[in-house]
Amino acid sequence: MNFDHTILTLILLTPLVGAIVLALIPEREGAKTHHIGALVITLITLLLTLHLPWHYHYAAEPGSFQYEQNLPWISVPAIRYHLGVDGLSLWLTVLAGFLAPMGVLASWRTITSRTKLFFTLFLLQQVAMLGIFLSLDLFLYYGFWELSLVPLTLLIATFGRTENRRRAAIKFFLYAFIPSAIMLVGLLWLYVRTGTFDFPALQNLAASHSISPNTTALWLCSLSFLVAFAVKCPVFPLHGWLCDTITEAPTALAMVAAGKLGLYSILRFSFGIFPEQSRHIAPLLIALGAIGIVYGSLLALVQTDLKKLASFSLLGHVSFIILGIFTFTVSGVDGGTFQILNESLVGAAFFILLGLLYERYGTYDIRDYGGLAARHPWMVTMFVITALAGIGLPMLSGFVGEFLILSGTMQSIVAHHVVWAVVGTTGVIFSAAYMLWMIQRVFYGSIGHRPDEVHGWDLNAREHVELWAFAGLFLVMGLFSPVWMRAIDTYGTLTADKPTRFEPNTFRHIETETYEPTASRGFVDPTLGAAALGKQAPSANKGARY
Amino acid sequence: MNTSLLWLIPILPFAGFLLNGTIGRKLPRAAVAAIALLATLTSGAIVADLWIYMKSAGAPLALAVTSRPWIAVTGFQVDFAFTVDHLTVIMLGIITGVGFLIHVYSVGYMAHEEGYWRFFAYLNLFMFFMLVLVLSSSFLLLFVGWEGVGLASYLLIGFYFKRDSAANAGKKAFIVNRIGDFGFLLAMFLLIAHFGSLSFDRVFSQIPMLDSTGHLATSRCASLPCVIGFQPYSGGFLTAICLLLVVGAAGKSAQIPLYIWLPDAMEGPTPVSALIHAATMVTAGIYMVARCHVLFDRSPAALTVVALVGAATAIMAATIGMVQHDIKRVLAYSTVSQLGYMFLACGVGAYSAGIFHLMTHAFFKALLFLAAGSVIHALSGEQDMRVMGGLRKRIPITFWCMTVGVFAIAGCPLLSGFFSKDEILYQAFTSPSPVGKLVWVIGVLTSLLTSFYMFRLWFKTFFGAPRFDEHALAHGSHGQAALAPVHTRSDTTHTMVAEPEHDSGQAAHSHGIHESPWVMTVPLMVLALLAAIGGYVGVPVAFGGHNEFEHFLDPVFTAYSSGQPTPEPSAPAYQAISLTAIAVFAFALGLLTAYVFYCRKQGRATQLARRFKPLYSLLVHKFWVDEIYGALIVSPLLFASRWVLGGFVDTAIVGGTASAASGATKGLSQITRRMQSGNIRSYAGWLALGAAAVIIVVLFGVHPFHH
Amino acid sequence: MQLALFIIFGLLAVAGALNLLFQRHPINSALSLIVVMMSLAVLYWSLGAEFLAAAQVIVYSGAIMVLFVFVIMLLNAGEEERNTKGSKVAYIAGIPGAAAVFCLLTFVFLKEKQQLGYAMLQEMMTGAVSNLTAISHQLFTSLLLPFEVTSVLILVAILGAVVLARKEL
Amino acid sequence: MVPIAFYLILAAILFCIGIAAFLIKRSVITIFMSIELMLNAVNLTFVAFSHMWRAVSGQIFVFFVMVVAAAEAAVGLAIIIALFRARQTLNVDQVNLMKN
Amino acid sequence: MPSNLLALLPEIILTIFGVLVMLAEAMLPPKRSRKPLGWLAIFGAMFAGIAANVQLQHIHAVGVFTGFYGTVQVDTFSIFFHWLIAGIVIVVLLASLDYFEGPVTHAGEYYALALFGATGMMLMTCSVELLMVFIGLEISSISTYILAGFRKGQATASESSLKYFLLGSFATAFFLYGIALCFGATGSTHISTIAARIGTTSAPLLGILAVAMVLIGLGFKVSLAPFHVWTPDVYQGAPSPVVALMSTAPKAAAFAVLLRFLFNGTPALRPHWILLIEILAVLSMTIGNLGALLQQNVKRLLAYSSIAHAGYLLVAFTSFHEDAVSGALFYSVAYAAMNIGALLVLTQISGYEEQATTIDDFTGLALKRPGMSALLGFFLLSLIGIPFTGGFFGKFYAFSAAVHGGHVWLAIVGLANSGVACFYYLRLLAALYSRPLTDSRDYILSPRLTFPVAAALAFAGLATLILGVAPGRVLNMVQHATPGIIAAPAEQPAASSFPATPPATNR
Repeated sequence: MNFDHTILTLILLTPLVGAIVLALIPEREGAKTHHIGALVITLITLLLTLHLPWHYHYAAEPGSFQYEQNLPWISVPAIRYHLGVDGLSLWLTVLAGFLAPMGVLASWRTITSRTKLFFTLFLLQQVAMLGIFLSLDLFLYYGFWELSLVPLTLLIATFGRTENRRRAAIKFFLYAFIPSAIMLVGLLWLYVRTGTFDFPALQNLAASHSISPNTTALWLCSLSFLVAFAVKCPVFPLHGWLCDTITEAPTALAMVAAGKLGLYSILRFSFGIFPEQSRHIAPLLIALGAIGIVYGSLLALVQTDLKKLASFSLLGHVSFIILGIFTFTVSGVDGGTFQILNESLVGAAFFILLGLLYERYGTYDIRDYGGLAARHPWMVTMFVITALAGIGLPMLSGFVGEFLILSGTMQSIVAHHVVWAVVGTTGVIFSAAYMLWMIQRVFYGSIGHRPDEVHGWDLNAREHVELWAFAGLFLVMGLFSPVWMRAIDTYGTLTADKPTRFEPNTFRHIETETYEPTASRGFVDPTLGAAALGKQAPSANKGARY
Repeated sequence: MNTSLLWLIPILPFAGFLLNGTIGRKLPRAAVAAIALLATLTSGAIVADLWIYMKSAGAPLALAVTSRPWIAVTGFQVDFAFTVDHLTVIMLGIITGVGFLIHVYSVGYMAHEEGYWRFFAYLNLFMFFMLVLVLSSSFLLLFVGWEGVGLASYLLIGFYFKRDSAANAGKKAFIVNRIGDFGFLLAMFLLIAHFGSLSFDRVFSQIPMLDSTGHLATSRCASLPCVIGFQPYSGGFLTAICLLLVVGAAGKSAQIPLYIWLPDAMEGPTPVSALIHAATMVTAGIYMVARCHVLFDRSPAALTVVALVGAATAIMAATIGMVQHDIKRVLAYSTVSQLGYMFLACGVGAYSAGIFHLMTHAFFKALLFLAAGSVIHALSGEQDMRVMGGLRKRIPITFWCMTVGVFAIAGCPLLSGFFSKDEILYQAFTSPSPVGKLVWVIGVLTSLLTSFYMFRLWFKTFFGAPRFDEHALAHGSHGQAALAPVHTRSDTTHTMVAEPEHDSGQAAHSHGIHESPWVMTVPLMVLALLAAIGGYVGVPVAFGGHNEFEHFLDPVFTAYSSGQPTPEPSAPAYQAISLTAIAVFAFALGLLTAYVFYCRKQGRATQLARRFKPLYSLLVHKFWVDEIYGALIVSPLLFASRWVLGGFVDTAIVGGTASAASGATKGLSQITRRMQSGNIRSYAGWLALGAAAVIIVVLFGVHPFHH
Repeated sequence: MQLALFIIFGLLAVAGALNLLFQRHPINSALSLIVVMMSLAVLYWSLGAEFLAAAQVIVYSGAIMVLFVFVIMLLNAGEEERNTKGSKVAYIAGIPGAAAVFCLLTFVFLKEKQQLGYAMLQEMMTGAVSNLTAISHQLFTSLLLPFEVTSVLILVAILGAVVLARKEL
Repeated sequence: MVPIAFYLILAAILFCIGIAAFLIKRSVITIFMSIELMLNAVNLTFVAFSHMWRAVSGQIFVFFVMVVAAAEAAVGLAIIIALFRARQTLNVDQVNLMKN
Repeated sequence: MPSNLLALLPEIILTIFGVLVMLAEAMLPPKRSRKPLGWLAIFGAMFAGIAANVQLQHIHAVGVFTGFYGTVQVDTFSIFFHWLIAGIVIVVLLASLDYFEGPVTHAGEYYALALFGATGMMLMTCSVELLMVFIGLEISSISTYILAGFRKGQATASESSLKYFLLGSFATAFFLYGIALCFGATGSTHISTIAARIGTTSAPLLGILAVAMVLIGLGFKVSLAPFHVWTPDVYQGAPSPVVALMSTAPKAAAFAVLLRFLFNGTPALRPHWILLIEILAVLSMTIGNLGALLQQNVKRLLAYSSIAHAGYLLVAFTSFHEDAVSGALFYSVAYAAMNIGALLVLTQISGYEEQATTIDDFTGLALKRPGMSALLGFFLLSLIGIPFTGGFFGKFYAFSAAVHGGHVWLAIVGLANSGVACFYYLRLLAALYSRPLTDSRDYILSPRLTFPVAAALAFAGLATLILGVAPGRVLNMVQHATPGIIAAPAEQPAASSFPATPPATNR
């Protein structure tokens, strides 16, 4: 049976129907009905998402969308139910599909009351996330974008850990909603100018500079988009919500709270609709990214609360990606996109591990811990693997992304890129410092007072399954990155600038006028990598596209 | 030679790691050891086969094997690819050979440790990464090994994770290494930016084609060096790349200013110190510099820096080594010092001399560490030389092996260290490097100091009256017997000052001082043999040898040269002889002084120390480098993070703007609510005012866009 | 004649209005309001709206104001208390607002004075009967609906008065 | 010959006095009276314009305003009575249970 | 059917049913349940809706038609509002059936007044003669004045009623003044005549002044800042179903009048009123949201929110395209659905005695009444403007109209405001869903969910959902309703200026 034309709708519908069904099943005290139901639904969704890379035509024209579904929804304004997948969203969709069952598993023991509410909202969150990745109609996208706030807010308010939960929920919502509301103005303006919400159409208009002759308005419009996305990421000075949200959110939600949605949106919409504006603002974002890396890592270094540490670490990772994608080099964009996958996985695994600690000892305060390694050899193993993936140890997934990002920064033609590449690279040091220090304080040395009082257990079978899945992915993604890169690169090459050459001794790049596919030029050689990614090596006249 | 066998070389240890790491806990110790040993031995065998093949006539200069791509984006690609040339073969030999011996040694040494499986798993993991490091055919894969050995080192240093000091040392090693990696990474980014690739071959082959402005000559004149007026490019961005690589090498090879982690790394079990922190991993930096000689040759400035850093490290570590009391620490500083030597050699362009010293050093330093481990083992964990002495008779095998090692490192003629060190000094003296003479002087001085502190160690440990309390030790042994597996057990908070002794709980050893079992002594003896004769592969021409070692490496170091073969420095033979005489003199002087201070007139050293108290204190405290780093970098960084970033930026600016905005909104909200006083008359007041305002707006406020 | 009527009764109306403003007892205010209404009736007449003048006297002064006075009596409303906590806003914002409204209205009227023309008594005196005819004609043709719908309004008012004034248990 | 504007201004004066009375008076009944005053002012305006346009529809309007005023008076006074029953006061300053 | 009768068919039906209810009330013995009267009223409203449908058929047949000498005009616009008002009345009455069972004895009058009020509102929407508008406005206003004070047991009821009445009459005086000036400027009170003459009158300032005064009066009715002051107090004191009614239906009717007056009557003066509209919109949004921000009382909170929503709706007025009108119409439907829904759910969970008044009283309610809480959450989200709810599309259309009209900054201010607004909605929402900080309050005697209430809630909820997911039908409807409203501003003959005064025969 050929699913190709309905698969995306199926992917969206499965969790939605699941949420409705779960909402209708009565809740019984102590029963795991909803857990199991949610697990089944999320697993089905995962399987459906796996269909995408399986049948994806990697050799298709770059920039084209596959599995498209394009139905009219509202005639005036012209809003369509337009879904599609390209190299950028392909793996992100799978990622969203993968994280959901993991989230359910992570909530298995922690969520004992009000399970119906929890899982219903959790699945709605899943719908929103998938919808964001799949929508090709700006309006539809915006719908999912805003919708994604609601379940998270409610869940934080309901399941938040401390008395602060209500405030944290509202803070999260406000931080995300206000910029999004401004973005809606940008969206409306775009619609009024162009008469369409269709992303491919808008992209084409943008490419031919025919959205609007009013450059100032275009600028402001692009800013309205960017700011909304940047807050969601979050980009360095806009991260005020992150700590509280992460601290309060249950594990399953902390896993999805930050990062991918905003980053994807920047890649898709900021870059797609405002290519020039994005390039103009790139120096700022590169600087913020580099600063964010250092900032997040340094603050993670001095935290005593594990969740806060995790949230600043998240900030650092997200900043890495911001740095990468705004270089507009193939390496940077590819690496950044790859890093979104990695960052989400690492973050998720990290939150799961922290959740396990909390389950056992009831505290996130590092000072209460110590010397757990002997008691939980498997847990410490997983912690170390996750930490290593996070700090970019080669052969694990984190390295590929970080390396490409930083090398892309060095190749970028943006001003001061060398400085920011250096600053960003220091993140390598600091991230190692905070991760290892954290592990040392929690697991090494003498037994801390909290483990002294409570006797926790090592991983059980469910946790093993869950964590080994992550560990396996870290390794596989670290070793076989081209599997992922095949798809991502089709997006990256379209988005990135022309190859550049480094002007010796001046540390400046000069955009090359023409492109010569010879190895002797000291710049990007497109024959490299192309074959490895299963692509036709671009012919000389086509090469100018990037 | 089936080249696909190359894959097996690193993969076998990796398989060992996976096996031991996952199911090792359930396996009996013998099985664990067998897996680890077998993995190492098999790859060792393949290496041996490879060596024979490479030595044979008609073998290609380099074997290359490529698998699937690892990282690939359009315009940039790194494959899983190995290249074996002569340099690699030597490194492979050292790693698998010494590595295997140390594995064997560890079987005895770690016999009763709780984390036995863990230890061997880590050791195999280390082997894997180290082999990848030397086998790789690109910077990036080299970096994989580079980081990987750092990881293994981290895990092994922190093997006794119950001890804060061990955990700290592991963390410190990793982080300091990361600082080095920071440089390495930046160097790679620059390489990509300039050469579009990280493959050694692609990068190095482009370098000779850089014209004087740093642009690549066009492909049409690929053999441009012949073109008249072609000025080869040097310096410039190549210097930047080289210096960044040096930062990386300094981190891994414990050079100034990043050497601080190595002495602390002695917190790990002794075999780890021998393997990782003496013989193999720490030499990765030297290997890398040698590997990148094409780059360095184009950057005299970078080479000078390398030479100076090496020289400074050599002498500084040597001075510190003179006054240490912990036997392993002396060896650690000695390692740093010797690494400085190798660096120095590379800095003056004598790469093969550096590699030669690397090899001999691997032999004798591994030997020294293992022997020291044997001593410590004998003394049930005692590491302080002040309470040793007179062990010569009690542990004869260890003593004799140690003696070979000490003489070798001190540069006793006819032992391996003599040849390699002599070669370095000779090359330094004759090199065209502007700092050649200077580093030669420093080298000789260092050689003197090396001789002194090694013999100091020798005398203090093995000669004179025993200063230890045998009963106390025996008791201690018993006392520790109860606590022997302590460091891996969870139900106690006991921490130990010294390295917790391993098998001291055994009845067989409860009598106190004892020689080690054969699994430990056999590797010692093998290494002693190697330390003694290892130098003969590189006997210089001046002494009637053929300097086979250098010729073996020649294809590596002359590859990618710009076509004009550098003329062999044809120094007269007498110069070589006299330089050697000076070196020998330095050795003898060191030996004599040590003899005087520590054997003949004991207490003299203490007097001296008292007389030059500030100097002594400076040395004992290792120039206060750790403290200076702590005060200048770590504390300010933490302080700034906590208070400036965390307190000010995050709370006041990031959170503050938000709370200010919300505060302002709430203030406005209060005002709005105040308007709502509940009184009809005031409401009417607002209405009236509003009415007036509306009328004014409508009458006079014509919209600017609509008129 | 016209001007005299305007001045006399205009002043009277303003005086009555001001008296309403300054009297403390509601009954006095009510009486002042009646004065205003009477004066306005005269002005209506002077503008040619005889029917309205009559209606003003009958409906307003006669019916509505009686209702007011009745309620004042019913509730036994005394003098206003001056000491209750008043509203500052009413004085700070309201009075200037009212003054501004007045100034603006006056400004407009004066500005448009020429366009608005003049009122002439004589003309109206002659067409009195036709005026009433016109009113009734319009009321029962083009403005029939409002006339009818007013019944609903009155129904609502009655219903409301009943609902509100009924004593609830 | 009086300018229509004068009538209008007179109406405006009365209207604004009505507003002022609403603002200043404390008795609910008086306040209600001030509304009647305002309506009367509007009526004068209507009549003046009606005169100006020679159109009787303005006068009819006034007629309807009177009716509406009567209806309002009925309801309003009923409300006042209800208030008085509930609160025993006619002072608006004391009718401020609900605020902010 | 005679066209006069047809033109007023819904109003006539409502009046008849109102009278029937009124008479029946008097005949029923005091202790008897008044529910049948309520049902009677509901059927009346239904018939009115059907009558509007009949009108629509007639329009399809013969086009727009007028009745009673052109005082009322039946077009798709008025039919749309007839439906809306009828729908609102039906839903509110459904919810009131049980509410007024207990404390109030003469509930029949409530139903009658609701029907009469609806009559007035419908008249407002279909009248093209300002006199008719005025009378319709008065009918609806007087009904709501009375309804606001219907819960006489409470001390706040009469205060609410009085405030509404006094201030409402005050504003009516302004509205009337506006009509007078309009009459003065054009010599007519008929919208089409006004439209034809006002742009070319020789006394333009009068017309401008008239617009200002009319805006003041109507601004009060739709509670635009700064004429909003009555809103919180009145809503707080009035019974919840009445609040549901008067926060939606009269407002919709007043907006309809405003649309007719501004877009159909005085488009020529658009340069003069457009700035005012912008200012009023911004002020309403801002003041409404600021007032609600720290509000603890839930009904007051919704009152302030209704001020803000009036501001959002007004944003659509800044454009002079058809989408402005359709945006405004859509918004009024969406707002009606979600606001009535929210208020009805609040009534349900706070009890008919309305004991739970502050946000804290609702803390953790989701535990006890998950369904109701979810529903309230849905309405709140719609009020915030989360996609896939009616509120989102409402805002979307309103703001897209503004952007279309070139008022991007207004859209920005508006959406920033909606960002601020979500704070207070969320406070309520988060309170519902967060675990109670202290012991839960048990004194809230939530009434049982009866069928009529359930039906009303389902109706509101479905409407909100459908408006958010498949707004196509309604959108189609409002787009059909617009063409009659927008008059081309430059239609009048520019050459001959219409004189302010007709030529005096003997001046």
